Amino acid sequence: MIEILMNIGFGLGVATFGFVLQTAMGGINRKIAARLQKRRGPKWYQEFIDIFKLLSKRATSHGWIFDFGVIMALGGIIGTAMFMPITSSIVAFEGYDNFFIFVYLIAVGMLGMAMSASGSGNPLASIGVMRALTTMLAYEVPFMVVVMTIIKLTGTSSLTGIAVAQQTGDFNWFMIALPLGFIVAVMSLMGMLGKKPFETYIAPAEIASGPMVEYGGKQLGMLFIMHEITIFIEVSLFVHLFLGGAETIIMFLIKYFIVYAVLNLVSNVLGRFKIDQVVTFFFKWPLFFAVVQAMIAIHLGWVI
Amino acid sequence: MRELKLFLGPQHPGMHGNASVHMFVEGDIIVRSYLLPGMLHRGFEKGMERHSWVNNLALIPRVCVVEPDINEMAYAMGAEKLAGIEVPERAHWIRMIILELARISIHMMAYGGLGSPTGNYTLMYHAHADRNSILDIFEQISGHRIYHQYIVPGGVRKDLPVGIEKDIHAFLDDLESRYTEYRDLGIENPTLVKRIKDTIMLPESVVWELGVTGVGMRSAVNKEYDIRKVMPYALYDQVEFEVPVSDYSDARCRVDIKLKEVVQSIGIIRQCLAKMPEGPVRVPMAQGQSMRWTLPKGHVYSVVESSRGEFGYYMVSNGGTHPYRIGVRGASYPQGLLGIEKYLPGTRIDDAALWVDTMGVCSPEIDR
Amino acid sequence: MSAILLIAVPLLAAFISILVKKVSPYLLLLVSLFALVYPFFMDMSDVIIGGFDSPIGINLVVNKFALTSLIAVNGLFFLVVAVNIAQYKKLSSILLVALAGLNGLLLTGDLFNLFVFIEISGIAAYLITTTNKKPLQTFNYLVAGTVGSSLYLLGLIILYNMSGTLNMADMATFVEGNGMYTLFPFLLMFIGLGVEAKLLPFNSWVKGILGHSNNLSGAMIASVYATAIALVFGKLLAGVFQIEGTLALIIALVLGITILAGEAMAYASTKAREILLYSSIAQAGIVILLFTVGLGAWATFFAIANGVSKFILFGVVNRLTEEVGSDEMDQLKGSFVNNKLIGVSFTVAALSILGLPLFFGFVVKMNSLIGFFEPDFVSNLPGGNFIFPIIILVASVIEGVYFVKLLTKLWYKDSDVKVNFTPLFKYVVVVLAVALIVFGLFQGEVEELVASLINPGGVFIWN
Amino acid sequence: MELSIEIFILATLAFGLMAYVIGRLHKQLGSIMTILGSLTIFGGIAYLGFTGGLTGETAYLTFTQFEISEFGLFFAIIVSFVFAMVSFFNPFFIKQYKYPALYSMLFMFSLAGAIGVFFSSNLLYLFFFFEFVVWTSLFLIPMGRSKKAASWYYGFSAAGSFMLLFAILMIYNANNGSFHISGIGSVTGTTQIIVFIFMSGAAFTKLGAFPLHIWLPKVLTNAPDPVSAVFSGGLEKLGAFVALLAIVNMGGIGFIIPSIDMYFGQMIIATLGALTIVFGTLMAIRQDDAKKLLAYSSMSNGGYILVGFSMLTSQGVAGGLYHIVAHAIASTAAFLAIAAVARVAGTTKMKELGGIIHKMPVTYMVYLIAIISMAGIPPMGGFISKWMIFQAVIDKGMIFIAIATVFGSIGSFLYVFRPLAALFLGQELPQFKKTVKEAPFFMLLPMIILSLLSVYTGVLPGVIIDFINKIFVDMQLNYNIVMNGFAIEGYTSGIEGVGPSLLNPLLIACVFGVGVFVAFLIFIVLKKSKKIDLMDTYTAGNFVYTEEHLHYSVDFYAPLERLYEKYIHIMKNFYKSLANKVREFGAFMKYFFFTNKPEITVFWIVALMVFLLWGDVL
Repeated sequence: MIEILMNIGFGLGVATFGFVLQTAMGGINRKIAARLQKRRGPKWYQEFIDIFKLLSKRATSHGWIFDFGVIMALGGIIGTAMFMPITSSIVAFEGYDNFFIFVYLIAVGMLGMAMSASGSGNPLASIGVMRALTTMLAYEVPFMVVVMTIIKLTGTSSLTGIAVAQQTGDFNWFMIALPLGFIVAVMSLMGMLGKKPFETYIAPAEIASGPMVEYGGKQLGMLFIMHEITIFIEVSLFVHLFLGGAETIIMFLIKYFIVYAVLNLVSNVLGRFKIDQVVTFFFKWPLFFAVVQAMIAIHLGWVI
Repeated sequence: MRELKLFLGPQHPGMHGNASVHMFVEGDIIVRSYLLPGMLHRGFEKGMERHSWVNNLALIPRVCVVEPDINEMAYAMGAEKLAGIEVPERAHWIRMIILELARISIHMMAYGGLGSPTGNYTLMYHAHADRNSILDIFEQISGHRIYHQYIVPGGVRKDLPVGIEKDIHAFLDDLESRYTEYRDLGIENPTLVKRIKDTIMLPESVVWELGVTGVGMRSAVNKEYDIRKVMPYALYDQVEFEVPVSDYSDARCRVDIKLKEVVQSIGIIRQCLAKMPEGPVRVPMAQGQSMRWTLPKGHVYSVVESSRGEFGYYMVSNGGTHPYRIGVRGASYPQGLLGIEKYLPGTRIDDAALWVDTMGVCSPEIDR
Repeated sequence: MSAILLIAVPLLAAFISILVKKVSPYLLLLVSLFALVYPFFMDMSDVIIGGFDSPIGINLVVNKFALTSLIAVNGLFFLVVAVNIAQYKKLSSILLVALAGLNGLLLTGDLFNLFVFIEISGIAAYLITTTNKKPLQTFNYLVAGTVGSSLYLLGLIILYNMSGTLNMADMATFVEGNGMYTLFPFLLMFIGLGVEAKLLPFNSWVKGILGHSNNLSGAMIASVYATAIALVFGKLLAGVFQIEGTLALIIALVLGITILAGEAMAYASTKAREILLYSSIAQAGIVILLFTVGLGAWATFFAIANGVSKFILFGVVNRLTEEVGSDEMDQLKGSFVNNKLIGVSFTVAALSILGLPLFFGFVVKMNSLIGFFEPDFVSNLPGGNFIFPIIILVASVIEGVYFVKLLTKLWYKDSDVKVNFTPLFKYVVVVLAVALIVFGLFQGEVEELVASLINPGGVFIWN
Repeated sequence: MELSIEIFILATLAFGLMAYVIGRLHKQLGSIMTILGSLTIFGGIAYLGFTGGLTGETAYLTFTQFEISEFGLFFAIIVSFVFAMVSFFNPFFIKQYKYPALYSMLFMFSLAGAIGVFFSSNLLYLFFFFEFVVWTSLFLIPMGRSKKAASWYYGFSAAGSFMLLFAILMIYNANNGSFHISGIGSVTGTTQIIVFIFMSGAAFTKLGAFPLHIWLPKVLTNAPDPVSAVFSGGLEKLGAFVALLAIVNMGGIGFIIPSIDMYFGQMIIATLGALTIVFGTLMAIRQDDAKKLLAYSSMSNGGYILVGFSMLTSQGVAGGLYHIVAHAIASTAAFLAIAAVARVAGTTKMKELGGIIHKMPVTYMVYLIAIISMAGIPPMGGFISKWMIFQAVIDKGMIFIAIATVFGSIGSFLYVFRPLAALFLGQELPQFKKTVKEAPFFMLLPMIILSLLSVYTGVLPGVIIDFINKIFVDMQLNYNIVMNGFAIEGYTSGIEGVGPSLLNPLLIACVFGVGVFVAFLIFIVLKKSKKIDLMDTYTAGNFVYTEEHLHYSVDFYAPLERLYEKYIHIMKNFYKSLANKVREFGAFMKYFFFTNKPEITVFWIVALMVFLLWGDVL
């Protein structure tokens, strides 16, 4: 019993760590992006300030589903983050960090947010949710094919298991071992993070920030927290799956930073697709590459 | 089938300017839409009647916020014609420099504005940075950044400051050197091309139907119709420039023409700087107190080429200190008011902001 | 008591009824009741007529098959008569002749005698169809029927020339040895009977007759006559004919096309009566098919089940048509809303034809199909054991679709169609529907009954 | 206590008759009989089944034989449970029907038929009950919205059942005249392939799988609302039953494809299952009618069952079986929730609905839980089954099947969310502000039970996994799912390569609970928010008085739909043109043979003779 409570406490620690890490990373990357755009940019801790300001403000609510959805969203994401390994040894629930948990439990958070947004009664929010779900349909399929290839190769769907398989030398880092798959995964990760050109569901100029349009105050603050943790989960997944995980926290931070910063830089010089272009894009080359990669790796056994 | 109503503006990030487009949507296709002006209605035309000819100088730039100098030019030209004032040659050259700088500024802003609806904010910030450099130059010349009130009847307010040519040349060289970079970031960017190519069409028939002028017309009908060519004002007949045209007017083509006009303007400014003689820049408008300046009875229509097309002032004087009537032909009036009602339906909500943007709708012109 | 009475009494009654017009309807009822009851008391024996022994003289064969057929056909006949006689009193004599003819068909053991009875019952049928008031159609029927019986006769003459016998049993033994030479006469006889049995290329009369039928003629032709002819055909196919070679191919083609085309035509129809008539063409095809391949026992019951169902279906539809004035499906919409009892019976009959469980049709259809798949079953038609079951199943699917369409239209539309059915008719229909259910439920008993038609060798009994 | 299964069947029939008789006197009382009846049957079968008190002896229905098998019990419990839950809705809907008493009777009859199917050991009588279900359920359908659906249903069902019959007869033929169910496994050679094809065909029809799915959306849309729930949750599972018999029981059919080590037959079934998933998903996404949407989702979930079965591994088959449970519960709940809405709002078209949540919060929660399960999100039952199916597909390394399963899984987020947003959430439309109110208690009761079960199956899968293991033993399959405490560990059959992968649903649920608790704490300690109404919304400075103009429900996924709307009618058009071909053929034959011209008859007579002579002489 005590052990379980310890684990849960540990898990909450991971979630908090993820929040702090990503919020700081977000701030730093705002700075980097600003330099790219000939601006000075805000302080690196600006995101913390924003969130705490929002949390402290008095907000408005559109009814119980509006609040309930926010709680469900944040709760789902915190729950997901608690399973996330940081390094191969720092993991709250050892052996239970099944990849599918991340894919599906994260969906609870998404669903909660979608529900809350639709519950606000603003049509733009519903359109945003529609776009978010459609984008999800687009990027998940190629990504899952690549990850399934990895699971088939390593024989485990545990994240630490996959990371350890790369560290012990059974496989190269999968970004090298499965080059095509890696490219696909990068694109999918951009979709997951809502980076341009797949930022369609935010699209301020079209649907006024989509799902977020009605929020303010603590609800928005909580959604910010949720958003930061979501990004933490997704980038960490990527690190563990393709970059060989991490032996130490320092390595994890470095890899995390590199992945996030590179994506951020790439994203900043691209425009935004329309929603159907997102779908056709992902179902054209990335899916094709993913399938080719899977065929090569599984049926022919050619893994570098 | 039930319709959904969406609002584009006035607080919407996709709408620049204080107007609102109401869109009735089925799925994501706009089935009905109309412009709701009035958010900015300050009665410019009526206001001009209540101010003296000179006081109006402070009011007219506000008719188009982003591109104020054309208002000043049109007003000045009209007043000069009514009063029969001959403007010194140097003033003409300076006016052309100002107008072309303003043209670069607004085109850069429009080009950067492409970044906003398509999400490429780097493009937007870069373009705004360049516009900012132009505003710096304006500040040096006139002391103001946006509303300069620099072109006045009778010439320009004062001569160029010393050494400004160097700054202008430096800026133009810098801009020219980054021209390909701009293209790569914007209209050559594959992600943006997907958004703007072969979409938001402006067919020739619509041009004639609505009376679209300027970039919209030149992009669609393959005619070099440019006021600077066909009815040269200032000394545009003494400089050489090419008018970019096309007969396939999608969003990308129109933006492309704007970008080409930036190059064109750079050329014009260089020629102006080279050909500009020394001399006076202003003749006095009238003897005595300027507030009591009266214009002879009569009416005149003065027209200039703005970034969006033919921009004109129709001025009627009854011989008093105040104008009797001033009418403004806003260049984006046809596509802004009629086009939104008639041709925005059928496009998708994704494209609505881009439509308004690339058609060159400037809401204060409509809402004057 | 002799089986001859079944033929003689109706003929005698017919003669009397001409003389005493007033009592003729009662006489008819009485005689047909007698014909229904009498077979229960008959011995199973050959009856020799005219004092000559069987290969030479004419004989009547009374066996289980004949008894079953007699009970079924006479039962249906009695019901048809009982329900309709009030309306068609004038036809009493003709109906009596028809009864005699039908009984003769089922009983006779002589091929030429069979022709005589075909003609007798045929003439009676032509006269019955005159009540449709469509003379041209009746004339067509007459022509077709006559051509058919002439062809039968022609075939018979050839056979007689070859074998020198007209007795069925005798003929069967002859045919066994000389299969090859009998193909041509058999084809002629097959065609001749095919006209009456509604097989496809020869049945153009059916539409004219059944498509305009009334209460009497519809039930009579589609139910009583169809059953009787099918059974007689079955008797010949199972007992006399030997089908092989090209003849088998022709017959297989004819039957396959009859079944499929019948269903397709019914599917393409929008009139209730047309649907039923085309469906009965397909059903006739199936029955003949079962007889041909040697599943005679179940074919007998198939024919009976079909006869019972068709009695209900035609009876109800004709009555509805009479009342509504049209037999278009859309006009009949919602007819059962106010006639639930009739509706239920109609539904039962239809479901039975479709072969859905709980109903008699299921038992016969299922067992017929199982017959094809018995491990030691060998089909004597080309196409092996599997083609025909598939044809039957495909046909059943098409059949199901249009019947369900018909049923949903009749049941589930709001309408104020109110049709009066006579209490007697209602009663008869309900009893028959209940019978269909009862036979469907007590499958074991039915199977025993059928088993009794099959002798130990597994061959369908003919004599 | 021991009872024969025939007692249950007879009792169900008796309840049906009683419901009819009472229903003639009083509509609602008759339908209450269906509640009593189906609850009794469910209770009896479940209780006796678990305690081993069921026997297959026949004293009355002597023509057939019953055997109590674990898988039969499994299906019977699920289906009778679905019937029992749905029956609670009957009294509230009975007034809408044209023949209320008949409805109650047929409702019970189809349950009887279904139970008969699951326990028959005589294949012929399995078919008997199978057909019995077809026609009893057939007449329930036209009491709903459209009469046409019934003939589509019958056409496909009949085709399916006759395929089953043909397979059964082939088995009979191959097994020397034995109809026993064990004969399925003992056919060999070409017969085996034919039997496999036809039985799979039957399973596909009943399950509504591609390409025999056309009837499913039509029926589920147009049938009366409770009947749709019965079809989706219960009767459709007859197809799964046949699929289990055919696909799993018969094992691999055809040659082995070497590179993926699978039989050709497996491959075909898996591919068709995958197509079913994709097709169902794509179609569900574009539906405007909530019931039709759920209908296509049923189809897509049927595809998961097929894919799971076709893998022929422990996890695959167990996943398929688990999915049957999870989907039966979730789909019934979802259909019931929609039915509850339809009852008060009078429509299931999403473009006419909106903001129902404000008046029907409980129904909303039921629907929410149901769709979470259907989308395969923890902590609901659907997650467990989808996880197992995923694992099985990955273990086999089948890329294209994997794509389909992922696509269906993510796609299900899309389509289940659509009713959520358009029907329950969004602006509260003025026409519903007065009329709509929460469903009465007895309608909520089954929905709540189903929701709790959805959660239960998602958190504590042990009971069902044990049951599935028992089925494996019973069917003599070499499969096994190992439970490690509350976690599912994998399998120990030893043939399959990939090692164990742990999943602990209880832990996931707990962690999720902790997460929500933390979020709730954050929410509650912060300043209370001000309640504003829905119209107080971001409208860009415009005053709006028309709520209905601010509700996004029409063409929800328009951009996505546009990408494939050209291709959606392919199968439907195929069947329509098939029907037209039959009709044309019939019309042609009619025109050709029935023209009142005797000479045609003569012509054919001559033609046949010539044919005969030509065949023999030449």
